[in-house]
Amino acid sequence: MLDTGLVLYSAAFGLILIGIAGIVLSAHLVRIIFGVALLEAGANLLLLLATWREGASAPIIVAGRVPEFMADPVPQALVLTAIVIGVGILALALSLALRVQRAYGTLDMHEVRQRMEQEIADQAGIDMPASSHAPAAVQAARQEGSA
Amino acid sequence: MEWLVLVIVVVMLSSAVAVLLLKDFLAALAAFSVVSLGLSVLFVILRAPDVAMTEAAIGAGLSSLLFALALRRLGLWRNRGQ
Amino acid sequence: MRRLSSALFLLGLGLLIAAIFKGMEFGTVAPIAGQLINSAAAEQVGAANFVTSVVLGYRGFDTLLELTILFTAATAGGLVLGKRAPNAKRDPDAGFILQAGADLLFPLLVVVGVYIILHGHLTPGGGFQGGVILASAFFIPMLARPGTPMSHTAVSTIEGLAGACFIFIGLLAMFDGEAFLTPLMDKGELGALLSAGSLPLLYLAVGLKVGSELAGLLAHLSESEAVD
Amino acid sequence: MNQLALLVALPLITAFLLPVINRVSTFAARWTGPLVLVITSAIGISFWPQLGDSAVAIELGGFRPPLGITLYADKMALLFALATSIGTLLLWPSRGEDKLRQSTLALILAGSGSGLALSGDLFNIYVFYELVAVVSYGLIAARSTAGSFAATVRYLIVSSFGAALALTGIALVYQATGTLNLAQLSQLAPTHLNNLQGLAAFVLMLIGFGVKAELFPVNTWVPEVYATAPTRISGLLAGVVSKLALLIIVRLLVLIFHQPEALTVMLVLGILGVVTGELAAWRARDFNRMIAFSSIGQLGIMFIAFSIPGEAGVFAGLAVALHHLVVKPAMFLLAERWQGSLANLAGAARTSPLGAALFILLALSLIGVPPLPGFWAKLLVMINLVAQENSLYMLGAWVIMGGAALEANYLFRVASSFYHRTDEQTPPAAHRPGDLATASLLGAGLVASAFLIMPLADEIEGVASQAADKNHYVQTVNPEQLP
Repeated sequence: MLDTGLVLYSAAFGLILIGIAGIVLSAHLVRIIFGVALLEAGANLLLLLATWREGASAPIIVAGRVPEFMADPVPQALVLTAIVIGVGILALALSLALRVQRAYGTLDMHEVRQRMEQEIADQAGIDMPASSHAPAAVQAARQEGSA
Repeated sequence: MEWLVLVIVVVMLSSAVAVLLLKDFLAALAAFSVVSLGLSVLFVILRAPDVAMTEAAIGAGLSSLLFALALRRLGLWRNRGQ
Repeated sequence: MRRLSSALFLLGLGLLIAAIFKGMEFGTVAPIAGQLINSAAAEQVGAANFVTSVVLGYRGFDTLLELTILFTAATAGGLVLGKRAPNAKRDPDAGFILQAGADLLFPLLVVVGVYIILHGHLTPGGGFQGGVILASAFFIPMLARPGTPMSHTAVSTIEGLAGACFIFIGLLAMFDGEAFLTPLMDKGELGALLSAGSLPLLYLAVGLKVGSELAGLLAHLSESEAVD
Repeated sequence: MNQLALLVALPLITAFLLPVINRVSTFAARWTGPLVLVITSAIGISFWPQLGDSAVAIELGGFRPPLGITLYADKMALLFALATSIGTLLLWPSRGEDKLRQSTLALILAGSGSGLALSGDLFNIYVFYELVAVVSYGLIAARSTAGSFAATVRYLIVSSFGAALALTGIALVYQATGTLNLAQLSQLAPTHLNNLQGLAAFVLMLIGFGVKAELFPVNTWVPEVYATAPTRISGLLAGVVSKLALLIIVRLLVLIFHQPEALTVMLVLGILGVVTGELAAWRARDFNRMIAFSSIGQLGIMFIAFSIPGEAGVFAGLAVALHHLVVKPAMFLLAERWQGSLANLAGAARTSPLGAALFILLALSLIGVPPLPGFWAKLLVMINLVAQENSLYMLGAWVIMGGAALEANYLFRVASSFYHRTDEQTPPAAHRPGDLATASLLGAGLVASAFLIMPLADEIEGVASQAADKNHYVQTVNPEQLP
């Protein structure tokens, strides 16, 4: 009466949607990185569910006994690679977040973007018009010419 | 067996939502490792022991360690995520 | 305004996924490669764990690229975090419990890690999982005593050599006319420790590389100067 | 013919060993990289005549497809693999303080770029794409200014978001067909992928792989990254790596996804890309961002060209892609010294006359002035667009014409400022001989191809017809079927 496949697929798509919501809606960089990690976890689960069937047994021969109906080993190898890719990129993202926080003193992506645009403009020597909706804090920061 | 899967999935999805909503980053990190653990148990149920070990060792273990180190260095422990 | 547009985007995406969801039927399509491998892996590659025969034998190229991604992430992380200022403030030494625990845990973790790497082709687990355990084994003493830094030269040498061994084993096959990354040496009988030809060697190289790389990454992250 | 795998294996093993070689002698570490790239380019060029009559499929690990992974080398794939190796060789990152790590990353970029062009397995393409992405994060952040870290983080988020979408698309394809080998997928596609799930998988992979091909919705990272990254790396990313991502999308279209809606989605996104790219370039006020936005516009034209069904589309798109492959790195090499605002470029002709002349030559070719190859490429696209007799394709033609007009406006605004007589301002610095030499080499290549345009066109037509021939692909690989 309760279809496990339906529950598992909704879990995979649910994780993907929550991950995308995390990336799109949150402003703090660490929370966006959480969102990216959740999105990748959801995609991995979906990849493993692709050819899953009830009642299959693990594709490992134990003590010479070959199970008669084995699960598909290919997506297991793919998800193994995808998980390790995810942790590699996570480590790089956190190192970059560390350097951004040390350079700009904040991890709020709107402010980081504002400061970055300002720095690119100063470096290129064009005077960027103080955009009207820039929050007061950024205006003050620009006056004392910090960072 | 189906009820076990349903419980794990509900716990996993709710802690995934909690990761994004919790103000304090340490709590969010705890919720994230719950998601990884739930995922690892699901992989065992899906007859993928290799992937379950990888997800447990790397997803729950190493990623949480990386996040904890980064949060420690970002100074987001003391002021409970302003 | 931005939140509204993102919320709308999410709603649209949710509807699209729901539409796909309805159209999907689960578990009816036969995995072509999967069934062929399940029937042929025992004698073609000779590893008891078919996932290992896929990770190192049939799709060994993916695993090589996987190692390169970790190597690139470690190199880029080193590039981003840069050299440590010599006078940077270090964390104080950890309490007695962690120090005693670290000394006790270190040998156990190394043994478990090496066991999992060496039995990769027989039981679940392998180079990646064993490598992560080795990385944490080498990282815990650094948590206990931040004063004693890990020597990065040793880590990067092991990393480079292990990666080069993996590719060298792959290139060996090309010297006698086979394709790149063909499993070598005799397969031995299924389930024995010394079976599946060059696969255990490949997983040993993977384990050492992943272990040293992740230990280096963790060391880089924890060594950047302590905030507050 | 197994030696083609060396195009990927040699740069990777050298990259792994570079830190060890560096401990032995820094001189060796500096010159091993370029030497290895010369070897791989030589291997690639030696294979070119062999591919004349039929493509080559290499079964890695000696396993029959779809069990193992196959590398598929036809002329188009080898052309882009060679472009990556030679491009990385020409644009070798020589500045910056951490040279060892930059050379390691550049070697990995060369190896993974040629692998991405040659790969014939869907998940293998995803892993190569992720590897190229991680390498580009490292190379962009090599400038280690605050702006470059912020730009790299934002690029990392957009690219990881895209890669996860591409992985979801691959999961949907694997769920529908049960295989990952491109040849087997093209056999199963008409029956299994001809529904909403197939179209959704294509759109997810288009957006996922489109991040690096600067596709419209996911190219917000382009201006920031090309303004803050080292200019040689920007040239490499804009010139070579974006074409590799485009090559994958073309492979997917030619081999697997034949629904007309797939082409329409790509056409619409291409048109939006051209409109936003050219308008933003027209409004840009500094050199780097101007050429960054113009590269979005050019890639939009390529998306429009490749969305034309059949072999004509592949031919037109390939012509524009190869032209852009030569022009954009040269433009970025000129940007090495002209990074700042367009205002203080006035009077640049006095300090570096060759640089100014090169800029004008490249601008003329970009706009599409007759003798130069840019004109022939755009003409080809326009003819094929008009031949479709479809209102959307006509709109594409009008948008390309409008884009060309905008390009003429902002490129000549800059070119004319070179010869203004301004005394009070300090004229921009002259170019370094190294950059000028490479840029003029590319310029000379452009002029040479203008003269021998006819044989070149036939060669590209041959490449395009071989690439667009689906049955040839399936026969060369001939995957095993279930018993």
